[in-house]
Amino acid sequence: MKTMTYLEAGRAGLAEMMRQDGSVWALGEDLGRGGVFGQYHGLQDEFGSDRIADTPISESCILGSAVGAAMMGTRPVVEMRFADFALCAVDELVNQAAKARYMFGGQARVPMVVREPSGMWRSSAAQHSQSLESWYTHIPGLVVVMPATPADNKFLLMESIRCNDPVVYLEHKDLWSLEGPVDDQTETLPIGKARVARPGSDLTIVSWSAMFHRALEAAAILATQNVDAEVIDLRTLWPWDRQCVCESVQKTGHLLIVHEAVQVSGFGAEISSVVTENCFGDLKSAPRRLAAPRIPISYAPTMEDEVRVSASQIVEAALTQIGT
Amino acid sequence: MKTMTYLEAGRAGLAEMMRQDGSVWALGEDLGRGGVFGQYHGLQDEFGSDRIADTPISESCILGSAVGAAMMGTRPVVEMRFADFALCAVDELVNQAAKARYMFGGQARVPMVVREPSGMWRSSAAQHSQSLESWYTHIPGLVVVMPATPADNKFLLMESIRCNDPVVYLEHKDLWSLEGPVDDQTETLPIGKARVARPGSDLTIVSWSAMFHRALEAAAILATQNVDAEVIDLRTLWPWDRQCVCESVQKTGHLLIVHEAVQVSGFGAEISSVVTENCFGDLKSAPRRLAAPRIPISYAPTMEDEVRVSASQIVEAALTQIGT
Amino acid sequence: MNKTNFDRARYRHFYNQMCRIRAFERAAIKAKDENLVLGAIHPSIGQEAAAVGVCGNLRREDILLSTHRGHGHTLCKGADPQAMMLELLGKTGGNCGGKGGSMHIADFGVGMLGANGVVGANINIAVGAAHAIKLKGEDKVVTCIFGDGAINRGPFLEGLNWAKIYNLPVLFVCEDNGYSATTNTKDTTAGAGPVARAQSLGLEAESRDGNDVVGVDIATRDLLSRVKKKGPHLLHLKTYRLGGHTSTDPAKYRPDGEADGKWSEDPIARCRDMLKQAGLTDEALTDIEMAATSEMDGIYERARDAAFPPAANAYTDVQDIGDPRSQAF
Amino acid sequence: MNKTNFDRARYRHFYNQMCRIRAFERAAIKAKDENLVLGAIHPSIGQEAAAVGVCGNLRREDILLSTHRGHGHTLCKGADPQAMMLELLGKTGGNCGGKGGSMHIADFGVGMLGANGVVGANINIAVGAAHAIKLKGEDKVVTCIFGDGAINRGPFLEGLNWAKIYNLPVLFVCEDNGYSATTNTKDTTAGAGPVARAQSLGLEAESRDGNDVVGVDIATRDLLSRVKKKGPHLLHLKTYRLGGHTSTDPAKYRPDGEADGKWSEDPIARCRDMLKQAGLTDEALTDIEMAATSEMDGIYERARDAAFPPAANAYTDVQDIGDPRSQAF
Ligand SMILES: Cc1ncc(C[n+]2csc(CCOP(=O)(O)OP(=O)(O)O)c2C)c(N)n1
Ligand SMILES: Cc1ncc(C[n+]2csc(CCOP(=O)(O)OP(=O)(O)O)c2C)c(N)n1
Ligand SMILES: [Mg+2]
Ligand SMILES: [Mg+2]
Repeated sequence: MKTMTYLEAGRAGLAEMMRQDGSVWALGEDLGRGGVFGQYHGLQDEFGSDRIADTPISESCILGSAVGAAMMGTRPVVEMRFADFALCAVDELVNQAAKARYMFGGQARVPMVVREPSGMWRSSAAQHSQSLESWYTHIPGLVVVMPATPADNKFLLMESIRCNDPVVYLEHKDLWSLEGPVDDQTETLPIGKARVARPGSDLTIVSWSAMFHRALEAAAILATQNVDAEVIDLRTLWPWDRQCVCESVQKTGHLLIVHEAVQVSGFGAEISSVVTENCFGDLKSAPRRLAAPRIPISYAPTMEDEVRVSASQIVEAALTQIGT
Repeated sequence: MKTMTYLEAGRAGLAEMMRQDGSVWALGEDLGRGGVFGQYHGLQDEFGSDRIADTPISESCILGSAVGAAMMGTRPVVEMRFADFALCAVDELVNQAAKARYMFGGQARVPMVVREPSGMWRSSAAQHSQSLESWYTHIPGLVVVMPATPADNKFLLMESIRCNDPVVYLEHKDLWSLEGPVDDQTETLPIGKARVARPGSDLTIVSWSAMFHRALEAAAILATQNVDAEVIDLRTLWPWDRQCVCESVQKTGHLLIVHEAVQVSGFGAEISSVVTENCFGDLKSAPRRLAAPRIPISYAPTMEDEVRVSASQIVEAALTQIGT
Repeated sequence: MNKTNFDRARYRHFYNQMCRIRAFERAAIKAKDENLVLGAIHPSIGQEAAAVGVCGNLRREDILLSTHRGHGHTLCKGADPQAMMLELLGKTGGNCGGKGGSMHIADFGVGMLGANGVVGANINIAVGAAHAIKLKGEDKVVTCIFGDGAINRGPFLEGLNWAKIYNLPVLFVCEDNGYSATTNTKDTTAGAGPVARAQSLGLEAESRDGNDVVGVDIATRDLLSRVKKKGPHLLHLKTYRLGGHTSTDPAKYRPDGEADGKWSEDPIARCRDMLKQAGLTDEALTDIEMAATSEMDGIYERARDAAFPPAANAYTDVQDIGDPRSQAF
Repeated sequence: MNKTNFDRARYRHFYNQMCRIRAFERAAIKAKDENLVLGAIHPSIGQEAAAVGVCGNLRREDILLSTHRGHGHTLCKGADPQAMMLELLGKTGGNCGGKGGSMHIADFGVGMLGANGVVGANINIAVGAAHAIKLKGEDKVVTCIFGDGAINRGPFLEGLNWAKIYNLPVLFVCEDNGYSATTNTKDTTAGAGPVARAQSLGLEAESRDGNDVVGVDIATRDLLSRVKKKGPHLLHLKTYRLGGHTSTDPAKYRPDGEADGKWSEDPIARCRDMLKQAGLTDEALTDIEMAATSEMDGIYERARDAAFPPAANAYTDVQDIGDPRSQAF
């Protein structure tokens, strides 16, 4: 067991997969100098510039070429730098990567991982802060993974690289420096399993990525007020662990979903709908969502904070919901 | 009152706006020859090639240049040919058009309409059939309109062109030849108002675009089985008329949402969640969604039909839901 | 034509391939007219010399990517026309199991990685395929065919620049039929065209008469050997689309008589003339043509009788993790 | 330099503008170091001659689009540095009301339609602005500045092709500082560069020493008049980014001594030398520099004291229809 940051853990996971499997390589802008956040620091020294490839500022070709390279039996790990820039390569991801296997009747496989650092990061404004995970859950063919802890960022990244499907892998920029234990000998971590991070009986809080930590904080505060919240880290949005969520709601009767993305058509809506569809009789209250208003993200902190869900908002929403 | 097809009505709406307002112009591939479906037929004769502009196959520039042209006080109507090809211009729509006004603190206005013929059309396969409306509802700054009838296609298009925001305007390819009455002297049709197309008391069916017509058919069948369904055509997805939907659910207690897009993270999830949040006490059953499975769209009709919601599936779902 | 160097057997074979492509597409058009092809098809009638002259130089292990107008390329790369016709009809046994249709025709078994429904999208994918070949140190080349309209999309710049930076084994082929759907491509294309654009990105590039199968053949052979030694090149083939954009497009936007005039440059007729000059008889050539027609007619007949895939197949080959067979909603 | 033609007053003004840009950015870097600028800033120290030589030729009604490295361009187009500094600090009174910050600096009132956080995205927007100008028959030109890294993105091809087809009044300026973030741009750029690429798209294009403010000025003036008569042109300005990609980037990836050596080509020092040769005194030039510094220091002081915008402003200027003030969730 080691202590690592979320960033180091992601780097370690990639390095380990590159050592295990010669067909794994990474491509993106500035990777030779460590990538924009240092996630690739030192890897070009170990693996050379063919396998840690510096690319032009050509997002469309970075992603599109990865599709071709994956079809030909390599396992590209694509670095998009900011999730926002992945919007320059949506045809490549959605019309090509996600559909190739199907469209060609199973002839193609597109084993690739698209890393998209996502979410708010102090004062980065509207073009460097977005959380668009729900988009990807809507697209058949894509797997969607959003690690919240260092250990998950290592093992889910490794599992995503092993996966034969295109995986949209969304790391949160505000988590890079988060430290946590990472087990060296861990069994593999399956994609699609949620984690009950804090068991509880009064209310279920489902979250993922950076917001999961706010949910945990909120649960600790709620505990001081005699509210015993169960906190679930969803980890993977497609496929998502509905069994885990539904079992929890069957126990608690109350569901609060917390995410950073815009609430309207965010993934919280899907969870809320599925839980209502499957656990209607168990629900003591309507599932609630706590997420961003439908506004772009501002630069100034006062306005930016309007789209940040805080632990105290979660506490308040939880108390309201259970009617305390 | 005239009878017109959905296609003709759209063309008439555009032509009328172009006559009223010299700053309105349209741009896209092949527009001079009428556009790929004939939606622009004859317009270059009337308005000239400056205002009905033929463009290269440059989706990124078609949409991106419209952003600049809109900022400079014209009102571009952008033709994307197929909603699927709009994926070549997502940065332009989402990072630029939708955010410019906000990011620049209100200095910019981006009055543009992005026409994206959407949805399934017999055997067009995975890259020419998608319905991605829920994506756009998730993006602050965008208005999302999906007309289901000829009259709506005329008047909602006119209203969208008048609108000072970027509007994603999704016409359904399977509706082009649908005929219907179009009133010449109609008052304007506000964006954001749903239509109760068939009042009923037993169950609320909410739908839009092509699926709305399946819902109406289903309601007619249900009527023969003594089930009185209320059918709502949502017309606009952002902003959407929650008051209309909630009032209906308060009356009927049952909500069935029908859409063509993939169910997972489709707009049905948002409606279901909002209705549950707001009308929990009125619900006699969990809101249900009837939509596409999370699979790409096939070419062969047997498989393609798996993603088509039929009137009889709606009937069956409705009967199950109200427990008949 | 230098008669002593003229490889009669090779061009007899190329003639045969051109006839087979045309016969395949005529059968496909018939199938469309008879409502047995349900989606759109984009015939390449008039452009067969480009397909055959280029793809006739590819080995099975070489890689090919094509466009929405890809029947000829696919056939010539070695795909089974029966499987292709079944795919066009959306039937069981089609190359893509009925999931793709004409616009997504592909045969990975012969290195044909697909037609594409998005103009220009194959350029980036081709570049990536070549990138993988280079990483793996394989002895293969990638050929990426696209239309004249595709050179106005971003991937043309991004992909060619990429191929040159990494020095990848790709031959880019711009099959220039003068039209982008209903638009005359020159009206939407600035500058001197694909060769100049490729050269500005550091690629060597040349233009050829795309209706001269011998010229296309020789240029391709030469360029492929240069690709192996020196990385990416571009070949610009000037040709003409004798029919409409799709099989149902009457192409009224063309100047009166334009297409009629262009029939005189029909690459099949030109090749036939050449072969006659080289000593083949009219009978022999007509036999080739008729054999092609009857092959493809038979293929169409058999495809008619085939069954549609079962609806349940709609759920296969989506993805392993999150497979819709366990969780489709 | 031809002394008889040397317009001393003009270049004194240009010198002043360069000093003001540098002083503004030095103040901004200080603000960043003091944690008062919360987001990233991309200084243009070393590139001021490009900003001043180009933007000094634009009239107020002309249109300018810039990049993430846009302080100099914006200031020189006539934006109020106080409003700019307030924007960098995210304060009330900023050009964008604190919503944009450095990367989205804009002043529509002086025709500056914005920096952009997406590399290359301003090219298409600029082309559209010029398209609108042409449709409206206005006498304006659009200048679109982008970096050397942007020429590897699709919009470069799509936008320049578009501008040429429609013959739009745009001057494209590639401000080539040799780097794309931490990457040496030549390692990711094939071919001869922006001029060759523009020429292949039918544009006339030329390269200039971007650190020579006089040369930039003359070339820009000439090109702008050609743009008005003949449509789009491209100007390639070779310069050097004396600092890191952002103000906090130590730029260790550069060869040792590279930046030090480049200080000898500092455009401000070069202009100063020229003005001295033209008869201005050291004192006069130092006065200009010091005035610029004290102007910008004062501006920074005032910006520190300003208030953040109220949180409620987060909900304004999103959209009219579906306004979040009535329906934010
Ligand atoms: C990105 C994109 N835009 C538009 C289309 C619609 N479209 C299909 S084929 C075509 C014309 C393509 O012209 P060209 O590249 O010259 O190929 P050709 O059809 O002549 O073979 C167009 C515009 C598309 N498929 N993809
Ligand atoms: C589409 C896109 N990809 C990547 C980035 C990240 N990024 C910001 S600036 C930059 C370097 C740009 O280099 P260049 O165009 O030469 O401009 P310079 O920074 O040198 O002024 C990069 C890669 C971005 N903003 N947008
Ligand atoms: Mg063509
Ligand atoms: Mg640069």
